[in-house]
Amino acid sequence: MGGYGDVQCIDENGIRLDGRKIDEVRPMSIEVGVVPVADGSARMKWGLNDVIAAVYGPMEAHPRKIQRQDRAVLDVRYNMAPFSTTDRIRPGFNRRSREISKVTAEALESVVLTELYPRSKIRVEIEIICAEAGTRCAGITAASVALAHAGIPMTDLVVSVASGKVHDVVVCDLNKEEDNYGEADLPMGILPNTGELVFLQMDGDLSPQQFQEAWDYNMGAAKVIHEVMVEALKGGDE
Amino acid sequence: MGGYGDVQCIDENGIRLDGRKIDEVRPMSIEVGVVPVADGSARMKWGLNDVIAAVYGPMEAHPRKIQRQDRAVLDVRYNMAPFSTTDRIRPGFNRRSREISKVTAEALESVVLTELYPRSKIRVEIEIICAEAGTRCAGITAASVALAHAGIPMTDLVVSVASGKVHDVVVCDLNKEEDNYGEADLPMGILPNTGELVFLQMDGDLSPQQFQEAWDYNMGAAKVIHEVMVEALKGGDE
Amino acid sequence: MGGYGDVQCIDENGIRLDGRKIDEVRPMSIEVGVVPVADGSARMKWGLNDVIAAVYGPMEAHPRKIQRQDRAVLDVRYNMAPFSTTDRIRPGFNRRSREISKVTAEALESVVLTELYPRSKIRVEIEIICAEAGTRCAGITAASVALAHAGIPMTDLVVSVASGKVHDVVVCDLNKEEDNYGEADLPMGILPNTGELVFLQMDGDLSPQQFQEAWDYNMGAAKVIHEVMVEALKGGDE
Amino acid sequence: MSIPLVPKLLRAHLADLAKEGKRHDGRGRFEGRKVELEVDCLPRAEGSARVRMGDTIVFAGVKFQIMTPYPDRPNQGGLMCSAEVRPVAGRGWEPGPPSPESIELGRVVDRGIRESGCINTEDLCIIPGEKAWQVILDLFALSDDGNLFDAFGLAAIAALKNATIPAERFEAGEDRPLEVSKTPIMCSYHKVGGRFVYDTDKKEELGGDERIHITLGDDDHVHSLQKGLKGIFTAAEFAEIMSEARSRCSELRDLIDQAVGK
Amino acid sequence: MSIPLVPKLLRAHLADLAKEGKRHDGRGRFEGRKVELEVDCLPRAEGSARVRMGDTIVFAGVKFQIMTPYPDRPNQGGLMCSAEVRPVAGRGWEPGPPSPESIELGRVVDRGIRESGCINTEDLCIIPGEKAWQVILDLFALSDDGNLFDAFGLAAIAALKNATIPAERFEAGEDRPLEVSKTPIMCSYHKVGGRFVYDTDKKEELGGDERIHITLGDDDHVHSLQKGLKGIFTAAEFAEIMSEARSRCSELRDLIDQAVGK
Amino acid sequence: MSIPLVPKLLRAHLADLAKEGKRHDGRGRFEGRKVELEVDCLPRAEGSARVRMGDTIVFAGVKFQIMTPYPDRPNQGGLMCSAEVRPVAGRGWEPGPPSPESIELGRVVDRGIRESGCINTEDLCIIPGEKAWQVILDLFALSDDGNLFDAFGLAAIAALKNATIPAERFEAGEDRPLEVSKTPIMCSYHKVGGRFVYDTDKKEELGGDERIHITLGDDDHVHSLQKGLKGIFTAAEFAEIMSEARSRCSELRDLIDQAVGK
Repeated sequence: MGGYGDVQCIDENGIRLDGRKIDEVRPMSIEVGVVPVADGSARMKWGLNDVIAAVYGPMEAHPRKIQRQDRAVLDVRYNMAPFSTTDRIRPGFNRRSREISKVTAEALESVVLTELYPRSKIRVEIEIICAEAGTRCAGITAASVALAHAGIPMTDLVVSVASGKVHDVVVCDLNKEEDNYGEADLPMGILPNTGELVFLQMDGDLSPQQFQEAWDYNMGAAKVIHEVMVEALKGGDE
Repeated sequence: MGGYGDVQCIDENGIRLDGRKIDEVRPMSIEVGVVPVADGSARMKWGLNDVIAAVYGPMEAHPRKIQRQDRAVLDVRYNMAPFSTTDRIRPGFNRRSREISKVTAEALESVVLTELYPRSKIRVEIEIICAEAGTRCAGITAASVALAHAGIPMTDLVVSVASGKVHDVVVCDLNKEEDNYGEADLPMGILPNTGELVFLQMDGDLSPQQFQEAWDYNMGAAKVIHEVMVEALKGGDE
Repeated sequence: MGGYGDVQCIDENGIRLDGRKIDEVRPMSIEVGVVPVADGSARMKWGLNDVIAAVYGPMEAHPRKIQRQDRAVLDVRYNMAPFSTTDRIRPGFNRRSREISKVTAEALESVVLTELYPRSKIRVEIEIICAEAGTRCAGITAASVALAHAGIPMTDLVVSVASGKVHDVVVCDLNKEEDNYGEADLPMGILPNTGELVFLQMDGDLSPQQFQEAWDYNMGAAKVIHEVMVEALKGGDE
Repeated sequence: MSIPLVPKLLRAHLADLAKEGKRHDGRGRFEGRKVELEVDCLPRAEGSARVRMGDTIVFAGVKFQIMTPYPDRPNQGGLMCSAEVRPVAGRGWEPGPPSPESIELGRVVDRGIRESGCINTEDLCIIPGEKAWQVILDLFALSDDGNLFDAFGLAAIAALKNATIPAERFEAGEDRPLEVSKTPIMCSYHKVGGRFVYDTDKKEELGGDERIHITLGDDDHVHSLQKGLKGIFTAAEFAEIMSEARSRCSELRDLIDQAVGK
Repeated sequence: MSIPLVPKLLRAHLADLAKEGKRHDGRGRFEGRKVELEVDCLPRAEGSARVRMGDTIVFAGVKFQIMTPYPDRPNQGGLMCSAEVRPVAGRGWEPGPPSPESIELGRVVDRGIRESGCINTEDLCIIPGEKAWQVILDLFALSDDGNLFDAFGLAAIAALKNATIPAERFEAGEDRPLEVSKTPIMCSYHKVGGRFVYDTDKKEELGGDERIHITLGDDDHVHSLQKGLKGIFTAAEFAEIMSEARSRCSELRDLIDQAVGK
Repeated sequence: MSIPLVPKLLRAHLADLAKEGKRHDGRGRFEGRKVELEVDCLPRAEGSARVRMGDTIVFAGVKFQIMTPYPDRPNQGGLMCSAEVRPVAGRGWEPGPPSPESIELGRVVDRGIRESGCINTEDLCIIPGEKAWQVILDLFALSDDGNLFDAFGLAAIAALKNATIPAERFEAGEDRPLEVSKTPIMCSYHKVGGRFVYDTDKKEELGGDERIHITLGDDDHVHSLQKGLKGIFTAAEFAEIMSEARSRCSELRDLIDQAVGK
């Protein structure tokens, strides 16, 4: 096992610090309609993550130079609230947020039927109210529920989850300690109906075998998360 | 009396450090035409305050998104010159300046007949060359003189003045020491012909009775200041 | 001689630290076509200076407010790469770069037949890859070669060079040590066919006689540099 | 885009209702919307509150940092209040640098808290001249259906009263509650259809004129006032809303005490 | 301006070629353009490289600064990687603050280098808790004809392997080579005409869909992945390019070793 | 908005006048407007001046701060010169970040002062390596009717010569005058109607071509030159204005000495 001091993230029975098995996701819940003035919204609690996504639009895209003749553009912002982490975050966009906003937009554009709304814009606002690990995955997942809640036509929902490696063991859905002491993180965005992908990042160190294990955990977890998403949309507030 | 060290701002005869009575304003003078290239301008000296207001317009409002179909917009900037205070001020807008610019614009828009100039813009530039206390009041007062000097139709001038509380005594038109050691500040913008208000701020601590006293001092001072304004506009340089 | 410690920039035979005579320019070479995706480009090595200029256009000028009805505008950017100097330069425009960009644009606009391209824009990008002394002169010189390489009609090339004063001796084409320990710098932009000027700056201290000497060195150097420019354009990659 | 025509019709409609003494949602002139107040709702914040007034929802979070006291006040810590209205809060809030509207919002809420003296900055000193606590209060709007000012004001004081100084995490002694000695409350009045009403929703804001924000402390002391937007008002109008503010602030102060368990 | 119509025609053209298994410049699906790699080409940098792939040309320069180690890592120096795409690089790169495209580019290249662990930051310590080296890697695009990602990745690792710590200039001992223990290599695949191809030029970028960037280290370990742009892909498609990346990374690793003389 | 048509007519008009050797306001080619110079006019500044040249009015204010000397110059203080042209100065000056025009203006005035060596920075040292004075010169344009450069230059040197080091306020000894050993003066020439004229007003600026700014010190030493705007000039043209500048600078130097009482 890795040399990260005394922290032992998995015991001899394959049980993790928070009591989960290696292939188990953290407890989660999703609620829709949490931003009453938005056209669609969702709040996802996932471990200690508390993430809100709100959708406005389709609306006229301006300034005009962002318009596309043949489709809507998705204007996505991912943001961490100043009080969402142990050390306060200074307000204002940063490079990490901009990159996550970009890949999130591209993931969602892959499923939204944007060609139905030429020249228009759909705003997707993702706010991290409380952060544990995997906020970008929670954001994409919540945003796809919020888009559905807003009645925006999509080919499928997007389920996002990250597995990774801790002390040379591959585990599903990293929590905060596992993220801090871990050696790799593989977030993916999966279409639950086909198993296709619209989002993929990874950093750290994974052997080819470990990579395949993490991939498979994500695919399995996607099924579980998808059920929670569907349930939230059924029991919606509308 | 407040516990602010040894500074005694008012003596036993009710006379203040600068020799004024409790309800007396600082010496002041106003001159118009001080910015020859502007459409209207005024310089107000008030205690050590030295404040210049210049008006440009009405002119085409651009970018177009700031245009209003049915009226002119007032584009007001309040700024303190770097050498206007004991400690140099770094150039560039700051949050305080922006707030003062906003409330000043709103005060002046309440009297300017903006509906006479649809789609246009009137620029009002307020520059604090030397600051004592009450620069925002001097700025609003000078700006309304400059607007009149530029021939912009208004329902009334705006007279602005701040009374406040020092060592638990309410006094009229705070000077610098009184502002530094004082416990409250109540700036108001008054229409001299009707006694109505277009500007009001306050911070500090005032009991209901003290609040009424400060209010009344401001109303009284407005009459005195109004005369200086009218005199300046009569004797103008045009 | 000046009191700059022990550095002796010129020996008793009038030979400089790098072996040059007082009126001699540093070794230089120019190559065109170094930015394959640009419409014209040139790389100038001059002493240790390594400077690249690329030209894009004429193209539509936007935003529209920069358009001129009767001519093209030159959009010039001078920039030093972070690794171009001994101490790393933080990326981002600064006041020095902006001023050099402005005077460079004005020098080049004096020779480009901008009236042939109304409402359009010609982009000139000057990148300092490695800096010694005289980067602004190398930039202007390289840019005029790049404009010619792009086929933009001009009344003449612009040759730029700086002479100056070191330990009270006027010398041609300052190198880095001479610039650091020197007392004056006179960069000029010269039209080789007429000896007229389109660019002039100077800072430091020059007596009237010294000023004339430095001026004359620049005029002489311009002839030498001009030959290198013409040669590069003859042997171009097109 | 930015020249809404609807407001003209909306203004006329609201003025007609005003003539009959009515508001568009049936409330009385000085009747507020239902208020929900929840504290300790943000696990990573040292103090937190969530306020809902109608469809307006805001959060406040308190964090602490170690600061070096200013040389002229070696025994004092600091209080910083920051309000951001991000585009999540509504269709009209744009991304980009803070607008004049959001700067005013933050500064008015900040003055209400600061000027009441509810936080004794000398209480925040750890080692004179060397270390002190900086209290950072972040206000966050989730859903703006009008009157963010009052919602922020309420969430702010509730979050402060809910806050614990995380001394153990910073190896500066034992955790202890932040002392908050007063309860400043803001009440905002907006002129709609020619008369001031309390707690306007978004429609009334769009169709109204000037607004006045009043922050009162214990014993009806005034701590902060602000007139915003274009409009003229009389001394009599002001006296009326000041009187209304006194009773309403008192009610909301009770609500705070209840929520923070005091 | 920003709604190019050409891409539609271009997309169609590239799709037609793809049906016949062709690319517009005659290359095979997984065939790269000719690569030129030169090191030690920037006299003021402590390490440098120039990479040319077709008409794409980039520079990488390494500079060193003295930093104070972070309190929680007193024995470690730092690595900073900054990528700027200035307007010199092409008609489509505008001046102004970094675009999302250039931020992504810089961060993806940075992660590939950083996560491979090729720089041991403990090796950069000068005096524990007081002084350490900060390695600053600046990437500079001179001519962008597509696939800046891979060109930057290649120039980055080559410049690091070429770098000398300028200890004498900072009066911190003798100059010595920077130790770089691994050779991470990035290979990028872009979906054009419905299938992924390797090392796209600008035309293929304009007429393509999503792209996937894979950084592999020694022994085929994966260090960084990134999917960019709109598009859907299958597990099978990913498996195919991952397999291609393994062999191509290996070839390029040899090229690096050759160029830096190891 | 930004494509003024008037200048074309204006240019033609000024060119016609130039043919007859005239200027639009009746002045001779090298005749300046009336100059008013007042010092000690800004109570909060440690040195100040106000210059009026025709309808161009500017202020200069000097402030002092304590700085830590740079490690390589432990015995030296600093001089900072900042020029801002805010929208108050005229219809054409827009709010926002500094324009290239105002950056050039500030830097050219700064170089004239700095390069003359009129301030001996070693004279500003308080405690070697620890404390020194930083002189901050702020230039402020109130009304721009042309030739801000010369007005700023004149106000700058007058304000410096008027300045007192506020040592008592900073508990660093007794107040004393700032030593200013030289009197650099700037004269600007603008090509209007085909020939250079001195001290242009706004109309001539709008209808002119290139301008040349010359700063001369004692004994006609050249300290700073700057050619601005599009235009070509000959060596003979330059020689003529340089010769004019020598006599004009001398006159203005006398004016300064008179105003500061030396």
